[in-house]
Amino acid sequence: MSLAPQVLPWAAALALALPLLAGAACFVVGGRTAAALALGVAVLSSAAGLVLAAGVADGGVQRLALGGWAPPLGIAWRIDGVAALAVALTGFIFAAVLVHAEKSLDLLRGEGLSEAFRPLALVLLGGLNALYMANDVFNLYVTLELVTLAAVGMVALAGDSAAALRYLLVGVIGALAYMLGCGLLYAAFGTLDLDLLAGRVQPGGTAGAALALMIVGVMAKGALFPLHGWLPPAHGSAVAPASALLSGVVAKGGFYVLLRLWLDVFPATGAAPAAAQILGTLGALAVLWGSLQAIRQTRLKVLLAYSTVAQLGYLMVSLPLIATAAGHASGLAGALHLMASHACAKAAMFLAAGSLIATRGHDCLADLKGAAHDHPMTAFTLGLAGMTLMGLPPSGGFIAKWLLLDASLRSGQWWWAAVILGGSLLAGVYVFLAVSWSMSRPPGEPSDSQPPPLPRRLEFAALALALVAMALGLVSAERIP
Amino acid sequence: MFIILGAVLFALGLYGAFARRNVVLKLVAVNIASSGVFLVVVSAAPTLPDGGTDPLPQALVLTGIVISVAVTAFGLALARRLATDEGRATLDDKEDSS
Amino acid sequence: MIDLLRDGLTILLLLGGAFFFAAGTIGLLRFPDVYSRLHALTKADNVGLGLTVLAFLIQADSVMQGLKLVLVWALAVTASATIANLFANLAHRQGIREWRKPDDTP
Amino acid sequence: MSTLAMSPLATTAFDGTLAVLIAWTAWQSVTSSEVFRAVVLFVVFGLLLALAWLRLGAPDVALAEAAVGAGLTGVLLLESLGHLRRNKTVEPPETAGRGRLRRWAVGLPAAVAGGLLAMVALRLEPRTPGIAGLVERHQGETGVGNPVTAVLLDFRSADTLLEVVVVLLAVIATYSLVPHGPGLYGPTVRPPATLRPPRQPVLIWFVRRLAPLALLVGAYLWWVGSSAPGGAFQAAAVFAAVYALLRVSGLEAAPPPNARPLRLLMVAGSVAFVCQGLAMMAAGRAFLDLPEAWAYGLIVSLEAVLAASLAACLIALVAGAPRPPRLSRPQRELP
Repeated sequence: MSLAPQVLPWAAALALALPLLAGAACFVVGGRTAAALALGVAVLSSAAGLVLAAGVADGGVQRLALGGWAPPLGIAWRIDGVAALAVALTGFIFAAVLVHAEKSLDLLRGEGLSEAFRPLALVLLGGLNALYMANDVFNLYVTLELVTLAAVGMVALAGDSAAALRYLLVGVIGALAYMLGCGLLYAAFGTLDLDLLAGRVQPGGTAGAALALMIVGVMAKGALFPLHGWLPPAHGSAVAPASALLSGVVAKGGFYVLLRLWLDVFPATGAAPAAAQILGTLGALAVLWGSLQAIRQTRLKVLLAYSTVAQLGYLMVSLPLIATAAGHASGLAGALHLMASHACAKAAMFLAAGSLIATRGHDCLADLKGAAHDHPMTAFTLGLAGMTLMGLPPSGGFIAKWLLLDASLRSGQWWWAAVILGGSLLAGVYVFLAVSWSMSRPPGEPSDSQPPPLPRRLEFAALALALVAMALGLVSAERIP
Repeated sequence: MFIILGAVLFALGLYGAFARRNVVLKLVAVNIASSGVFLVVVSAAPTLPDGGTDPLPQALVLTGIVISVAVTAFGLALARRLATDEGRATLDDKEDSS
Repeated sequence: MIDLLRDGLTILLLLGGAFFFAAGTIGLLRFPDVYSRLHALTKADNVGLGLTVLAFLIQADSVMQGLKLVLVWALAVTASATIANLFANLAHRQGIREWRKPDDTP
Repeated sequence: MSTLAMSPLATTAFDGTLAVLIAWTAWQSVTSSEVFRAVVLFVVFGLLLALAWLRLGAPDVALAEAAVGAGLTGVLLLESLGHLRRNKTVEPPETAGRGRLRRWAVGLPAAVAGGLLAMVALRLEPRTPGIAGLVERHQGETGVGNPVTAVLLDFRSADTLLEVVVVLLAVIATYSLVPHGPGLYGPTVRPPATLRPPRQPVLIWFVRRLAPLALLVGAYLWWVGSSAPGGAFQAAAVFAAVYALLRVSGLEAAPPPNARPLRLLMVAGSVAFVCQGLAMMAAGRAFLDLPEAWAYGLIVSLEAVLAASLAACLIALVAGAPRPPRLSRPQRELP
């Protein structure tokens, strides 16, 4: 199959433009029209991602000069396989979450909440798509700010202003560090374009300091250990569909930018091996600490939020593997696979939690008894997505961890393999905790209490995500250009 | 000279952002830190041969100023909401040690 | 010759302006109550500003530039008068009495 | 010009004094134990900083700093302080419970970070020149005389597009803070509180005369932005400042949050920007790629829409979040 040459630029531009325009429209009009529009745009955005992927498979990595000005004067987008699939997957997750949110938010608190959720979600989608395609460090800064502000707005929807404020402050300070790095890079090397920087950066204090600042900045934004403190309260207190987007997709944004810097600019500084070990160690601590905290939690959503901290740790553990020649290919594939499968699985679990909250009004683990009996499909979703978190075959998480293990053994760094295996064991414990409560029967059964009704579409939205997380176990990310 | 000033402002702002308890003051401190960053971004770039200032960092800083006012405005709206709901304008020590 | 004269005048006017600004600031710091401080601040500073603007006015290259300077002056003077009024009003409503020499009060 | 020129020594002395003053106001603002004082000092800090931008040869940034950084941020901060005061918020003194240990624990890393930054930035060796030469060479193709505007609205318009969306997003997020009763668009959501200050005849006289003049200045900033320092953002900040003045003098009510025309105006900037980009694609060019013959007209008209739309957004931000419907208490968060 071969695409007409104009199709790819249109798909890329629409992936940004449609969500932004629809977000603006949903700020002006509400009601059913807006709901349909939001859902339609999420689906279209996903389709645009597939078109981009087809284009990349066809003609290799594409660079689009925005405004017709090529870098270094202008800004370019770079659309590679990863960016294209990220656009496609993000659109799909947003679609599922929007289906869920339209019902669950209104069950929770009446009509107003879903109307406020829509514009925020759509602008967030546009920002994320721009983030995936951006190839300019400062353009990345602006998209990161857009994404952060939308994400903070979503946290605030639940009424927990303190958690939102903490997120906002950490995000702003991270952004400052990142922007400082951009300024230093431009002053020294005369460009902000990632491709050009890759060719121009030379080892030295300036490049090292600039990248250190930028990495600390994105670590704060992406809740990478030890700058993760804001995440559990924010994701734990947000309304469930918002948590699904934040934990599933937004949390990966920081690491995505880190990975771009890592792959393009970092090798030229000569500091990669040392930095890799430091970041990997932090990642290992995140895996341990996040998992242990998750096990201690008494509320389902907070448990899931801590699990996100741990799963983001695996991504950092992949860095020392990617930094070696032997482990590069499978380490990178493993990290990408983990991002994709965790995005779907965690979104599914938060939506499932949202379904339970919508009927029961709370998510205390101890009081979830009988949930599996009342809502078997939701409990099944939790279990299915949990398999990905644990890395059990044949889930997407299994392939990801397999690739990471492979990379650590190939590069002769067995200790990272130990971290990955240990983390999976701990993940097994907290997923078991989450699922087992719902499986256990409430005492004094069987009673004549009618299970509270749960709209079908809530259950299906979550299940669809969990199934995709599972299906990702059937494909391999190694062939993505 | 202005590079040093920028670094001083960055340090002061960072200090304030963590040491202050009142959210409004935290936001003031963050704004001071961003001013410092902006100063460094513009004055670290080499001067042009004709003695002028590179327009690109200026454009970046303009973008940064507008984004920072937007973020500050939303942060203040959150602070007002916090005050209305909970009657406080501070983040607890334990909570903000992120 | 004309240039020299003009520059000399500018320097004189600037020095005069600086004097009035300094006087206003000393008044702000040393006067005993809100009202007299406001008086020092607005009156002396407005004269200082007027002299400074005049100093620049005779250096102006074009009529437009001169007009802008006059506009700056007019805005600053009205704004400071308005603000002085606001402050004094507020102080008055809060019941702050004007300062009197200690021996004046019975 | 005249024979009076600043000697290098005088400039250094001036810059040094300015830098010390700026650092001092910042220090005072960060350490003052009184909230109001800290905020006022921050505004003074911003105005001094605008002078520093002029000294750095960045008049566009100076204007933005004065109008947006100091002016608008100051208005927002003071508005919020007023709100907190009216709500009788508990304000513990800023120094209470702060041990010396903690101050050092925060201060020392901050100082080290600043020191390292200064070291790196001062020793920075430019390896490759920036793009100023390229900007100069291609500026003619944009029809815009101000290089900063050319960068913002043509060469790097993708950044500016997203930046306009960020401002809109701040309004969307702020409006979504209203505790949701019968819908964000329901007629019962009340506008933000209107200030009812005691009537001040002198202030009102002044504001009535200043407002038209300030509107003129805003329009001038928009118009001049294409060839000299200025532009849509600075103009919008001036418009918003006019609104803030009308608000404190009790002449203007808060904008109704449900008014559809107002919301349309707020989104107009982002929508026009995106649509312009797409229209260029429809004409067979790249996204946001302006044709040379049209560039000037397109940029100036887009800036006009942006100025109006951003002004509406900033005004909404100054007024703050809408209030919940009467009688419905803010509902507590569910787990």
